[in-house]
Parts: sequence; C-alpha cells; structure tokens
Amino acid sequence: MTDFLLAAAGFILFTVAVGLIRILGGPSNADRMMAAQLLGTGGITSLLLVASATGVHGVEDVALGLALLAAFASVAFVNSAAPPEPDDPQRANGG
Amino acid sequence: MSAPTLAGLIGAALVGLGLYGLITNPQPLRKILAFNLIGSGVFLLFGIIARKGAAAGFVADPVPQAMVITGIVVAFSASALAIALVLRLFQETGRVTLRPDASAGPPANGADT
Amino acid sequence: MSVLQALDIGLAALVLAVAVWTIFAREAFAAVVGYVAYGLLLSIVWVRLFAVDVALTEAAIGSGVTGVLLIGAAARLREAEMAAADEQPSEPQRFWASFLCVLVTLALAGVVLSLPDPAPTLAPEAAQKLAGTGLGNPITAVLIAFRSFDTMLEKVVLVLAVVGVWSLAPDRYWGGAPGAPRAARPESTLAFLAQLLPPFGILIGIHIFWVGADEPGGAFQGGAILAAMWMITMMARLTEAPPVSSIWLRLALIAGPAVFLATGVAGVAMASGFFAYPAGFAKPLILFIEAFMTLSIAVTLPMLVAGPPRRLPRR
Amino acid sequence: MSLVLDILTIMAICAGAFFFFAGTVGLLRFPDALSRLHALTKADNLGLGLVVLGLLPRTGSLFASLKLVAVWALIQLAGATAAQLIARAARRKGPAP
Repeated sequence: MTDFLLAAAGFILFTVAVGLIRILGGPSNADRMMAAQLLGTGGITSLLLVASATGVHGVEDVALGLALLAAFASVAFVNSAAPPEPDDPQRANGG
Repeated sequence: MSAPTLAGLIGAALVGLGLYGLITNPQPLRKILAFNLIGSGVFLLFGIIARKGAAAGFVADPVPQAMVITGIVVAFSASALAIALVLRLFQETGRVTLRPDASAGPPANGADT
Repeated sequence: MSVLQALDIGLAALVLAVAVWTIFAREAFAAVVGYVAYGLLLSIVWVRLFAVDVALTEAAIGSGVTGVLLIGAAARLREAEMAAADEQPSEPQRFWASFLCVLVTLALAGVVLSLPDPAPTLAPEAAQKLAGTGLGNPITAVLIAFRSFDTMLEKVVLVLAVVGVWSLAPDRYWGGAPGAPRAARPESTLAFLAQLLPPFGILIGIHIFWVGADEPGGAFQGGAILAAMWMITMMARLTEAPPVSSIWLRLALIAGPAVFLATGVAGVAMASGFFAYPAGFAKPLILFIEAFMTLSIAVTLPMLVAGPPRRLPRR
Repeated sequence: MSLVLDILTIMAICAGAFFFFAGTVGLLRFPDALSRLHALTKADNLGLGLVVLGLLPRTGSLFASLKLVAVWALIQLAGATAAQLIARAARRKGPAP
C-alpha cells in the first residue's frame, strides 16, 4: 500500500511538473500562471500522499495552508495587469 | 543514498546555482531571486543536519529547524526591503541598472528627489 | 531501488530543474512564476526531511506573501528589467563565475557527504528541558524558550525592515497610506474570493498558532496566514491600507517584540534571569508572547509587501 | 473490511491520478488559453477530490478527515476563482503580448 501511495504521488507530481516545465516558456503569461496553478494542486495532492505513506504527522495543516493560499499567485498576476502607479515613470521610456 | 543526503546535495547545488545567478544576472530583481535560492540551499543544509541529528525520540533535531524558521522570516523581510529599494530606484531614474557609469535616465514624472 | 528512493531522486531533479529555470529564464515574470512553484516543491522536500514546522513556514510565507511581492514587482519593472538584461557580463566573466560556483558546490557537497551519521545534536538536551516548559512541540520551545533572545531580535529585524521600507517614501507622502497591492478596478470574482476566504483563513491561522504549542505550527506560520488574509481583502479593494502615521498600526507592529522584551526583562525579577520564565508559568507565558507575536507578524508582512507610503496624508 | 477500504483507496487514487494526467495533457495539447483552462480546472476539482476521497479511510481521526475535506473545498474555491480571473486576463490579451 505504501509503495502504491508513493508511486501515485510521484506520478501526479511528474505529470504536473512536466506541464509546468513545458509551459513556463510561454506562450503567454496567463499560460504560465495556469501551469503554476496546476502544480499547486498537484503539489498539495502529492504532499498528502507522501505524508500518508511515510507517516509524517501534522501534514494536514501544511496542506490546509497551501490550499488557502493557492489562489494568491493568480490574484497577484491579475492585479499586476493594473495600470502603472501614478508615480511610476512612463512605461515607454523605461529603458 | 538516503533522503537527507540527497536533500543536502540539492542544497549544495542550489547554493552554487544561486551564486552564479547573483553574479551574472544583471537585473536586480533576478539577483534577489538568486539570493533567495542561495538562502534556501543553506536552509536545506541545516535541514539535513537536523534530520541526521534525530535523537531522544525526535524525528529531527529541533534546534536547526528553529533556526531555519527564523531564517525564512528574516530572508523574506530582507527581500521585501531589497525590492522596495529597487522599486524606488526605478521611480527615481526610470531604470534599474546597477552599472556605476549609467547616468540617471529620463526624468521621472512627478517623482520627488 | 525502492519506490521512495525513486520519488526522492525525481523530486530532487524537479527542484533543481525549476531552480535552473529561475536563474536562466529570459523573462523576469517567467522566473518569478518558477520561483513560486519552487517554493511549493521545497515544502514537499521539507516534509521528506520530517521538518513539518519548516514546511508549514515555507508554505505559509512562500506561497502567500512572497508570491504577491515578487509578481507585483516583476509586473512594475517589466520594461526596465528587459532593458537591464542587455548588460550581460562577458564570456570570461561568466566562465570564472561558473568556475567559482562549481567549486563552492563541490566543497559543500563534500561537506554533506562527510557529515558524521548521526550528526552532533542538541535533541537530547532539548528533550530533557522540554518538560520544564510544559510544551509538546520542541521547535516552539527552542524558539520561545531556549533561544528566546534570538527570536526576539528576529522580530526586531522585521520591524526594522518595515522602518527601512517606509523610509523610502518621498517626503510629501510621509504619513500617508502605502500603495497596497490592489486591483485596477473592483472585480466581483475577486471580491467574492476575498469575502469567502478570510473567515476560514482566520480560523486556520489561529488554529495553527494555537496548536503550535504541542504540534507543528506556531506564531510565524499562523501570523503569515493571517497576514495573507488581510492582504487579499486589500487586493480586492475591500479594505484600504492604513496610513503609516496610524497609532494603531504602529502599536500592532511593535506589540510582539515589546511584549517579548518586557517578559524577558521581567524574568530578571520574577525568575532566575533575563529571558527566564518562572517555573510552572512557562507555558501560559509562552502562549501570551506568541499571541502578540502572531498579531505583529500578521500586520508586519502585509506592510512589507505594500511598500512605502504612496498616498498623500489626510490633513 | 479493511480490504474493501484498501480497494476503495486504490481505485479513487488511480482515478484521481488519471485526472491530473488528463489535465496536463490538456494544458499541453489544447490550442487556446480558454480550453487549456478548462482542462486545468478538471484536475483541480476531480483529481484532488478523488485522491482526498481515497485517503479518507487512512486518516487516524475524524478531525484529520475534516481537514482533508476542507483542503479539497478550499482548492475548489481557489481553482474556480483563479480560473475566472485568469480567463478574464487572457481575454484582455494579458498584460504582456
């Protein structure tokens, strides 16, 4: 049973990670964010499986914290599309 | 190879990788990321010492773990300060270069000096 | 090779791959997304090292406040960073840099491989003194009882970082509110999330702080989650960042270190010395200190992310 | 009884792993951002949900089981809102070309 749980954890982690590494290159920032979101869910899943298999206690709270904050990167990404702050130099002369 | 040793080797590789990024990446934000990689590599080295020091019924030595927790919080506050500095530099000059010979860029609109 | 070993090696390869991406990606935004993913993978590594407290800290700080801080900065600096990317160092410089880095890595790897097993450890001492504190979680005991001075100073570092960030404000904004990370316009989806999440988040944050006495958790982890909850209400424009001149904000920022230091000084009179707790009262005192520390961390982290004041002060 | 539970665990986790696989394949193969998002949310909802279902018999206490269910519920919420937000950003063509 332990080996099965570990194998499942490895399988899930690797499918989502392959997705992440492939998608980090783009095409768009929205795609990168999606890949990170998928890795977040897959990561939590593998964390629970690994903890259940290796008998580490208290991992539910780690998963709970990660699940609570899962949307934060995406929210920050969407907010970052906001227009520049009034004090920022114009984007056009940034270089 | 045991899990702690493996984690220690990743830690060593992360320190090297982060150091390379810190030296060669010209952008300040990337340097901050690289510096954080070095930090997490060092934390992992602490982690293996903690795990290998498991004794007295504990799965790992609590002292290095507590130091890593302190370290993570301090690393975050240092990164936040560094990013605030970079953003201020950008506000003032419109660029974020660290080259000493680069003169101030186009005048920033409305920024105080 | 067992399944567990295969998983460990795979996880190690993955962490390294994402780290390499973070260093070598062309665009800053892609590197930052890589770094956020890296933080999540790292918390799995910490669980494999049986360091659940550290995994919890990494999860709470790494995926909440750090992500918001870095993604916001990457978006604002996009063009400027692109321009700076042209200043790549020359070939020989890169060669010598990589040479140095390989040397450092090899030296550290040598140290790792030559570590004695079992390593020198303070676990027996910690276990022996743990009973005197009444706590069940040795890491909380180390943080708040055995190395309390260290932890108190670390709180001071957080306050100093806030002072440093605030001191970057242009003069005319001094006393105003920070430009909190926020949406360009109110969005109903985001507001929905920001209304639904905090009740659960506050519950979970306080739970993690409270169980920290006996199980993995504690003031940092709980405080970081509470901080994230305050931040999402600011990001959804449901709340505004308070002006830096607010007396309540300042009191909340220093409450943790101040109570900690006061308790430590009181130890000179009430117990055996500086930062000593009177016998029998250790656990309630530790929880008392941790409660204020949780509050301070919950206020400090969003202030660090929000940056210096960017709004004119109200007169 | 425990054999039945073990079989349930194995079946649920296998099904969950399949949804993660499908989600990644969708992320890599679908032509546009919105369909990729569609594939992604399936993995969020069903992948994690089925794995949590499979792990429930293995948790020691009722409280731990409740926490697992809460993890799933929170990921549902995060996944649904993040998908909405990313979709809107993608339709605005995103912040960067």
